[in-house]
Amino acid sequence: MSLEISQGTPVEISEERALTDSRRQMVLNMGPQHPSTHGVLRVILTMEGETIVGCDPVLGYLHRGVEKLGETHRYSQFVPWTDRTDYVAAPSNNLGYILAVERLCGIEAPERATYWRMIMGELARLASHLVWLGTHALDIGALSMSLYCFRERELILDIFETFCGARLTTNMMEMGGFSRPIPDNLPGMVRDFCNIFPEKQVEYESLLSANPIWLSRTRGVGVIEPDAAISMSLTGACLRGSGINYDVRKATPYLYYDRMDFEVPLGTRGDVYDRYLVRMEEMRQSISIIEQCLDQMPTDGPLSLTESPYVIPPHDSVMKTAEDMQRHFIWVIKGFSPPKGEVYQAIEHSKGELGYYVVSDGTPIPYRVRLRTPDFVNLQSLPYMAQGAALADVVALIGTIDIVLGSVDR
Amino acid sequence: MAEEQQTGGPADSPGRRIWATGHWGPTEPEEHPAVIAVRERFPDSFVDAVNFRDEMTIRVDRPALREIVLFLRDESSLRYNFLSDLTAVDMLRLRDNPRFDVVVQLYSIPRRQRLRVKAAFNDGDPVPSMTLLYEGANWLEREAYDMFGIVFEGHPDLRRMLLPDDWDEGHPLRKDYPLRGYREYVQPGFENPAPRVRSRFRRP
Amino acid sequence: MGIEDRFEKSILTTSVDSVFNWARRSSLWWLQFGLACCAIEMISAAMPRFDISERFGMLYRASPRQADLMIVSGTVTKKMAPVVRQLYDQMAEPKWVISMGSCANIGGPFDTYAVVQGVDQVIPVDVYVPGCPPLPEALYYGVLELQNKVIRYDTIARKQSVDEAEAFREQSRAEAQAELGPRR
Amino acid sequence: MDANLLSSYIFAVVVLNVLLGLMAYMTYLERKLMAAMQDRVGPNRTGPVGLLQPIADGIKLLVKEDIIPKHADRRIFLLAPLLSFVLAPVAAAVIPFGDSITVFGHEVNLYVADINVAALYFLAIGSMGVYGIILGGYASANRYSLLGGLRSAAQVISYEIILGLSLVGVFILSGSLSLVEIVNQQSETLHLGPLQLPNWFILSQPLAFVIFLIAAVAETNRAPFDLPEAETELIGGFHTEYSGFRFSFFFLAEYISMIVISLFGATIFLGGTDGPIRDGVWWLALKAFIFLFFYIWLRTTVPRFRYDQLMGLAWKVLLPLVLINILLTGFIRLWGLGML
Repeated sequence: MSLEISQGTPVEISEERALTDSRRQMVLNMGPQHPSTHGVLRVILTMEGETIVGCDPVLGYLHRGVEKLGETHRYSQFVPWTDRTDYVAAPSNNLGYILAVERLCGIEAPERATYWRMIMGELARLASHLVWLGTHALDIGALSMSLYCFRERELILDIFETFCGARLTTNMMEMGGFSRPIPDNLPGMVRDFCNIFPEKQVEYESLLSANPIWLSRTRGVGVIEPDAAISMSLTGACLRGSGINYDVRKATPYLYYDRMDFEVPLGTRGDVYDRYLVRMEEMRQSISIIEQCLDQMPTDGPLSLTESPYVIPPHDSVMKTAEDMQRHFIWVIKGFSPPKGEVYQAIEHSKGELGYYVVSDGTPIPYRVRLRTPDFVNLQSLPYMAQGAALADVVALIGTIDIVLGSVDR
Repeated sequence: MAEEQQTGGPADSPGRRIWATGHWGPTEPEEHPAVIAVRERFPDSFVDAVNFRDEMTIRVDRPALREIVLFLRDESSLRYNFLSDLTAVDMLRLRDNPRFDVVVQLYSIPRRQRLRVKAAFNDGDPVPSMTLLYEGANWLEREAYDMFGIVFEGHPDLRRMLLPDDWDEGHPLRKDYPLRGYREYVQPGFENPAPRVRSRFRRP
Repeated sequence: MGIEDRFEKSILTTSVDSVFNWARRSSLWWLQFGLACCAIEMISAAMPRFDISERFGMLYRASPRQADLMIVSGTVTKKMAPVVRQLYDQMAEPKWVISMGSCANIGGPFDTYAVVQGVDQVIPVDVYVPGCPPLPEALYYGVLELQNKVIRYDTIARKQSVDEAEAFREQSRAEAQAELGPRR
Repeated sequence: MDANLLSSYIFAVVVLNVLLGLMAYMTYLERKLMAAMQDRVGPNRTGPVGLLQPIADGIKLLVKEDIIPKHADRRIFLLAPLLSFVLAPVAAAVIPFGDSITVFGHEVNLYVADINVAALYFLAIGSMGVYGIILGGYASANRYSLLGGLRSAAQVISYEIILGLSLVGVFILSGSLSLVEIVNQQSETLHLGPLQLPNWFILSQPLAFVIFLIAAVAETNRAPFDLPEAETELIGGFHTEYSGFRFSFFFLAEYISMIVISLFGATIFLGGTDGPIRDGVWWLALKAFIFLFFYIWLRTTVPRFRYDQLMGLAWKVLLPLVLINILLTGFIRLWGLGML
């Protein structure tokens, strides 16, 4: 450890030894501004030469008090903030919160809306994985990869933009479904994307999967044992890379994931390369899920519940009748009051299990909104993995955990 | 808050109740194996079990929390081996005493079931740390300490997590903590015209 | 220690400025520094569809010493504010700041205990780009506006202007601190 | 003054200036080529198709504030970029740009110096350049810089050996260390049945050429061997603390050494100014451009090595290979001369 800590533990270590230790070791502060900490993560590394002997992540540089905001705003008002926690997969965050509140209220969106929610969730997963792949490869030095990934990500953002007008922070879901209509060209856009993307993914893999430098940088680096992965509460690809089969979509299905036919890819070694393979395979499964959704989906039908006190009154009737306008006014001004209780809704986010724990006290404002974000918990494995690794591995490890600091710090 | 808890609200969608997914085990507390096992094993520490939207919550006494979670983790018929979440709720506005609830969300990977364990305690009471059972509780407890000021007994490294180390304005997720903090951040440009870097030239 | 400390404003400095300003405008290297959501849009703006960075000659540099432009992209929290200030101080003159997004402009939707309500409380800002987050096109517009500002850059006036703004900020902070008392 | 010496001086000035101009447009070329490979446009706003971009960059860097960190070792900090920058083009002195031409009645040799240990001179000057990097990294009083400098020292020592040994095969075959002599030998034509091949050493020493290529990339700190300045690990490596024109000196030195080592490789392995039609300096330029294109291509395509892997590659893979190559070449040479 550093000089101070060596002096602080004088029990076995003689003064001479402590001095040489502190001379041999170097404390390197990585971040909060560093090209490969994916935002404002700060990691304090203790190094012997280029080998890491101590690693202490320091969080909170993007702590914005989202949970406190949730306790002071009405249920439907909180949705925009969920976008801004994990901003690379905003629809997934919307989905988790909306599902939690719908569960609390005891309502369910119509079938067509549910299918569209799944499509948007999977597209968000793809967008998030593309950001992960690009930045992860960039950290390891594959410069062009990030540009290719962001090129395809723009297609997904186009779909979001067509649907709700925003690219990144979509705020697309509402209690009880969607309040916006689905544009006519949207299914075609999604289908086009599903046709284009697999070819592009082959391109990525041809650049990385068999590249000897990529293999040597990722094979055997950052190994997580299965027991340790469970004990550290890892979820997502970090857990599945170690061979534990836990995917919320399969284990405790939500939406219509029980109707879908898809595989949960599992790793065997638990190293960076396995997690890379798991995520690449997940992208293929996502495309398959989107195609199944498009095939199974009813082409016509309501997108939102109409006769529920928990749902915003439909837009077109608000324009026509006075009663609906009053209802709309009251709903917007007063909000709605779910029954007293507490729910924990977990969904499979692109990074792992995203849990929303919402406590209601019967007022229009949630009593407590808790975000169990996957990357906050997954980031705990960084000191575990970094022990004994090289400095260059640390950037690969941060990349493989796939963190978004807004989601880590909230 | 369990005193006034309702079991189920008005279900608007006809047909199946969507929350009835079976991910939390049997809906009746008397039939739930975890509830039965905990009640048998820890008759003194077991408070009650509540079901809301088919989610099973076991409420236990604070001192026995770690033993109960250890039992839930290691008992071969239960095997809640995965800590989904650990957090706290400040119940200041809902009841007088005790003030906080610590909420532990458990999940069983082999049995694919969730369970929630809650324990109530007052400000200043040490809560047994889960870090010895699940390494993943480490940061979650640090966060709870940071946000609520809860002291976890047996935690190896209880420091501030998200707020700065020298933060001296208390614990923000407590209910008596205002949203914008006790002290307004200094906004020099609010009353006076804001200091901007002025360009000496105007755009044509 | 640039030339701004050595000369008074004169005909020589202004005519030399016009050449220099063209060069400065054409090669605004920006600090690779992302804070929150806007950072993703900032990266998108540098990526193939928009290619803001290379087209305008804006290389991104990881080291603040070599950067001319800092795009504050996202929420500045109270924990991060000293770091932002430090990064700004580490940049070499002349330097510019674009405040990207509502959070950096005024705090955005995060009016909470942890967030600084606007990065201009910490560092001087040249161009504000509104939006939550702004589209890459909006960032374009901001960069073009900044280029218009840079082409009119006056080395000596700029130095005085920054100093004035800094002095004003320090003064008003001291006043407010005296009024509100020390931190609790 | 000796007319010959004077013409050498004048030619040296010409070479230096051409190199500097080439360097500036090398950055432009790199940015445009990378943009093309990455589906982008590249610089196109400054001047016609962005052609003035390098000039704007240069002027801007020149008028930037020059920061010297408080805790830096001031003298060494100021010296280091100069060292790098001065030494990089000096190595170009021995590169033959063609035969002699007649200007105003004077015969001018198209090389600055023809010394009989030209290749050794080149290697010596090339490895001197790393002093600038090490000293800069050390003097910055920044841990990232220090790590970058240390990495650079280890890397250059390892790959200097590989680079030198990969040339030994060529020296055995040519029997000379003078680059002019080596080029002259390569301008002969080989007759292999119906085929007429140039006698370039890439044909007789393919393994050495590949190893030279790898070592040259490592020698100039380019991707995938850009560990001293690995941007995603060490922020800027040795030049983290440098700003303004001191930073641009490092920048220039890197690009100049890229160009010079490309010229050197083209001279040694690809026949220098020798070409199918009308020998001349344009062939050398074309061959050097192929090298440079390879550099840029590599940078856009492959990930970066890790430090220990880099050293492992040098000592465990390349060194045995290059030694085998030398042994084989020696045997064949001796056998050809009838000494075995």
